[in-house]
Amino acid sequence: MSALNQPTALEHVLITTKVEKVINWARASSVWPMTFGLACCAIEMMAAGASKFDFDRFGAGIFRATPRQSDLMIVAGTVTYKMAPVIRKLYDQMPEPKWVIAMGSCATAGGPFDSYHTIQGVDKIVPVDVYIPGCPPRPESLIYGFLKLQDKIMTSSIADRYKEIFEPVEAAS
Amino acid sequence: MAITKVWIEEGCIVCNACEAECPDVFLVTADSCHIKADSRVDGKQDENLVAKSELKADLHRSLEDAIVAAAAGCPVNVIKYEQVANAAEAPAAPPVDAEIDAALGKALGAPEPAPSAAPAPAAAPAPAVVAAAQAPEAATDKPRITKVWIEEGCIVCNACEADSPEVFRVTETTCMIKPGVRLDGKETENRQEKNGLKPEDGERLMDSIIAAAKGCPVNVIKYDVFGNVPAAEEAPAAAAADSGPYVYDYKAAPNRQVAMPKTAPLASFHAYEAEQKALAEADEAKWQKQLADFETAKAKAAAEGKDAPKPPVRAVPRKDDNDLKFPAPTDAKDPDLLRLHALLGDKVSQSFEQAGELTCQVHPDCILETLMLCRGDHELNYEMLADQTATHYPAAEGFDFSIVYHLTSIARRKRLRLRVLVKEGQVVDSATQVYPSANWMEREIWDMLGIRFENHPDLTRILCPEGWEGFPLRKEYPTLGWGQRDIDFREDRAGVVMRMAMEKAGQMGINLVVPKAD
Amino acid sequence: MAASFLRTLIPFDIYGGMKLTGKYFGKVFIQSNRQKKRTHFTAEYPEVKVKLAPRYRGRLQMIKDEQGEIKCVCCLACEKICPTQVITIEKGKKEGRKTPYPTRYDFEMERCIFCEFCVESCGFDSIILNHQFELAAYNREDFSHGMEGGFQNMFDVTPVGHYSVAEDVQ
Amino acid sequence: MFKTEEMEINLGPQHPSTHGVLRVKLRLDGETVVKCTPIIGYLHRGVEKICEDKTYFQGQVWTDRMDYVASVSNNLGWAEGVEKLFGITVPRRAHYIRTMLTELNRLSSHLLWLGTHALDIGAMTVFLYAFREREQILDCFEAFCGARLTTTAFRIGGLREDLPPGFIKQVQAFQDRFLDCLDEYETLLTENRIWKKRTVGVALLNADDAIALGVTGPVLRAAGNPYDIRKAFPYAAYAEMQFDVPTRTAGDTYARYQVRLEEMRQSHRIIQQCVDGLPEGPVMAKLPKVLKSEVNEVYHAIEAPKGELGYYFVGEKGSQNPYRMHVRAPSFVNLQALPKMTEGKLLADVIAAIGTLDVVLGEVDR
Repeated sequence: MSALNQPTALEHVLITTKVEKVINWARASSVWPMTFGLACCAIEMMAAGASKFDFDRFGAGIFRATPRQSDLMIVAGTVTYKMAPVIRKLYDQMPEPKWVIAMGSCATAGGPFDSYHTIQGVDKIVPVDVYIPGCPPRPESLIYGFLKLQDKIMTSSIADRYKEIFEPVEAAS
Repeated sequence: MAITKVWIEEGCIVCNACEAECPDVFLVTADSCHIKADSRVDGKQDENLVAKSELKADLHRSLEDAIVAAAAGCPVNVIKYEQVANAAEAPAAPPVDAEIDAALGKALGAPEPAPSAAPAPAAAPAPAVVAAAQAPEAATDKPRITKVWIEEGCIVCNACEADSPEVFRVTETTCMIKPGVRLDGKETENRQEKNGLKPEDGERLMDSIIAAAKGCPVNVIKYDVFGNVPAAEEAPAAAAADSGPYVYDYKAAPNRQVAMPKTAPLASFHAYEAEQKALAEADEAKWQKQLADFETAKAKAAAEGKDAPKPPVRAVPRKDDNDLKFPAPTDAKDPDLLRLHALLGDKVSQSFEQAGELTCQVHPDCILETLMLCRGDHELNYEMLADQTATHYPAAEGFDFSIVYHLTSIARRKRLRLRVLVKEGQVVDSATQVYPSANWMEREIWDMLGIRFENHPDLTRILCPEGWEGFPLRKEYPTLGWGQRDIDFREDRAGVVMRMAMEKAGQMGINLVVPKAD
Repeated sequence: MAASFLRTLIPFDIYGGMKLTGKYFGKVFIQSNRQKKRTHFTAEYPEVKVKLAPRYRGRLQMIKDEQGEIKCVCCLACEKICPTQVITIEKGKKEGRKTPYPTRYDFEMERCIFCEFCVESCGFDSIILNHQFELAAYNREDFSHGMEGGFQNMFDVTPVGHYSVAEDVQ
Repeated sequence: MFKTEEMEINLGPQHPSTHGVLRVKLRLDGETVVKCTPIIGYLHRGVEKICEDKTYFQGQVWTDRMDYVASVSNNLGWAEGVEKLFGITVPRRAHYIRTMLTELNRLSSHLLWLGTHALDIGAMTVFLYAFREREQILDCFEAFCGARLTTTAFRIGGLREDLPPGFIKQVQAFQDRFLDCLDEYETLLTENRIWKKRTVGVALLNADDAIALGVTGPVLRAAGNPYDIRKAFPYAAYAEMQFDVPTRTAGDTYARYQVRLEEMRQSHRIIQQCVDGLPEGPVMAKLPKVLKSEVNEVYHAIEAPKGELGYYFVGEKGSQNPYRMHVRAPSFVNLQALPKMTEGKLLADVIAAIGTLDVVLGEVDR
């Protein structure tokens, strides 16, 4: 711990922070995922939400049935050619800010299904924040990936988001 | 041949492989491997590193094979032995083989590869001439592999068999060159003798042997080549890499090309019977030839005043030391099959039993009639259609697909397989009128293999989306597909983001430069 | 008739369900207070380390022997048997070593299905599947580095990611 | 009197109560379903095509991922099908262990069904209790083969390894408390008035229709036909086991619930017999290093938790790969019965019907 991070006398009575940090904290500790099970990994996602692993401990236990109310899409399973437009549509329906976790080998890279009808990785369809390998990953793996996502949310800044939007425009012009 | 000395060099990884092969000579301790005291002349027990002490004389013959196998099985090749050719003990191999060896050695010019000298049948009077004379086209100038052998140090990794299953056979201990491709027809590592390959096989299997030799992890597969080796495959691959962005032309892309099957593996009692008969005949012919060869050799020996050669022993089929027994098809004896035969007459093309399953092949025109019979007949009474599927046989003659119906009789606890063979474009009567469960199964067959069914309520694609190109389970369809899966929404996303950015900038009063087309 | 009417009137079924819920409620709260021990079923993963079975199939790891030498002799058995073809080996030579030496051993974890066929096929015990399951990463490229790449080390048992949550908390 | 208009709505492919990516197109007249069309293929991954390129040994990996809730049953079907194709004799101990694991898997599959089906209908508590026991079974799988869900448990000719030390103890600990847990589920559901209102008389399917549509498994048995492949065509060690085949005659959702719960008790009985009578001996048959088939075709069916799971193999002479592999997936055939069960009924009953069929979309689409 560096000297800069030591609390000053004022900070014993006051909490000084940035608005951005408060917003990030609020966002990171109430991420609502969407009920979006595609294949085998969905069963482990359910197990993560069930009694033993209890996803609710991280503020992510409320699986929403609709994209309009959710912040996080956990793509749990194989993405096929027929399903791809549906996923894209659901992602577009989610309100900003939104994150995507690619859970399992299939969502990450197509997994064992290197065949004609399988999309080789969900990142061809939606931008992915955290990849979790495993076939399927244990619920603990999913929790670890989710904690990494929380970490990402905490370190992100609002300016980054706008940079992401404007950068392609600046590059084009 | 006899082994006089055996020693272990440095680098033993204490893997127990040698002890498993030859427990009488090797003893693996916790940190090293020893040559046992009771097999050595000096009676010590150590690695036998420097002394290279001799083995006891009585062990020479009995343990020779085991020591060779142990040396070959050593993953790090530290077991060495000294082999002395003993003329007095030479005729270990059967006389016929020895003669063949000698003849071929003469014919092929054993010490150096001189394949041009191969077709010299007149020079060799031995009966083995026949084997060499069977290959008159050996004189062609096409490049081919004349010899292939495996040096010491095989680690039994199966790599060569995967690359070239027609030449190599991996056993539990070592790797063999198959008798089918060798001139002498023996199955050994071909190490000392370096016997030649049959010329037509050497030409045909050239690529696979080269691939196997390249793929060998310990580089013990060696071969002699006659003529020019074709250029390596790296060139077209590099060209493909340079050809720019990926294109969806599945015919041009090398990784999408499909190896079409050459056989139609359709189970059939007639085919099995014919095959067995042919095998038995070939076996008998070989035996007769061996007998004849023996007679001539005996006559020759008698004429020259030598001892008569040993009479040949008929080869006993190798005993299978495993729990695997291929279920052979048998003639139809089941009352159900007999009844179907009686009811349908010559509309049944064949019926047989295999692995406890009944198969009845009927003419495609009368499949509906057969199904109705199976459903309605009080003695057959097959209530349920458990499964219906089809298989593509592009190499078959006279038909392209087989459709199988697996019927189950719940009351009688029986299963029956009906099979029809159809041609490309032929329309089959739908089974949905008899068994409603055929509905989705026939849709799946149409989707996957493209067989049309008449009178089907809704024959549309079921698994693939409408408008899908091709029928995936046909053999000419590549597993990776024809490029449909390579959709990419990221480009589309960039467009969306651009539009959003423009809108947002407009709302914020920022004037962004609109990108120009040029 | 009367019985069914009575059943409608008195909610036996709801009573039974409430009793069951109350049983577990009481078990966790009263027992854990009185006996000062945890009786709840929920795992406390990031704080408490996970107990894995000895046969658990985690990430592929290469083994070195006592001399620090890679045990792999490039027999390509694992590359051949791998159902998803995630292993790529390049053979090479090394000074002072008789057997071939893997100059490259690529393992694309993103596609691996952790079936342990490679370990089963290996005759030299040079690879294992270790007990590591915390494998998430921000970039897909991080999953397929070489043998001793910065992010993914084939020999190390430390996590793939930059940190482990479990270690952070401790 | 009133002029009504029919309305078409879509259920899925992303819907919390369709158990995966099933899409059902419904034509409604008010609340009543006029026409119900299930649309599948959203999880079609080409397993049958992939398996043609892989060896018999490798192919087992894909069977795990078809019915991912009951992967051990799928492994068993694959292994026994290949063994039938080659004529391999499996040691008796391997048969017993296979039977035990398959029955444990049936329990885990039925528990998942119970939890999610109750969740669909509106009973949240059972889900949490059912997953508690399920975790214990998954721990057993992890101890045996190292993975929780996609087990790849068996090998052609037997098992890869014998049971790990302490496995029997672990299974016995589960066995000891499982019957009490079943009673707990029954307390929560069997006499619950809401549960009964939502299930009794809902999604009816009689035995004749079920057989005509090829429906097997608990759905058929709840309609009164005692067809169980474990009894009709015994495989593994089921010929030596003592168990009953539970049946009901009502053919509705409630009867299927009762049949499945009773099946769990029977599975418990079979596991206990396996644990008690586990024979000694090897667990792997002696096989050559490379398996090369002869010309043969084989259909082998086993009783998966969902119904008849059949594997159809065509073997090519001298090839290590199957020439053709086809799976008769129970969910695929059972799902055909959905229009029959729901047409003319209410919209809310469609959810109950999908849940009671216990479809797994990985298996439907393959």
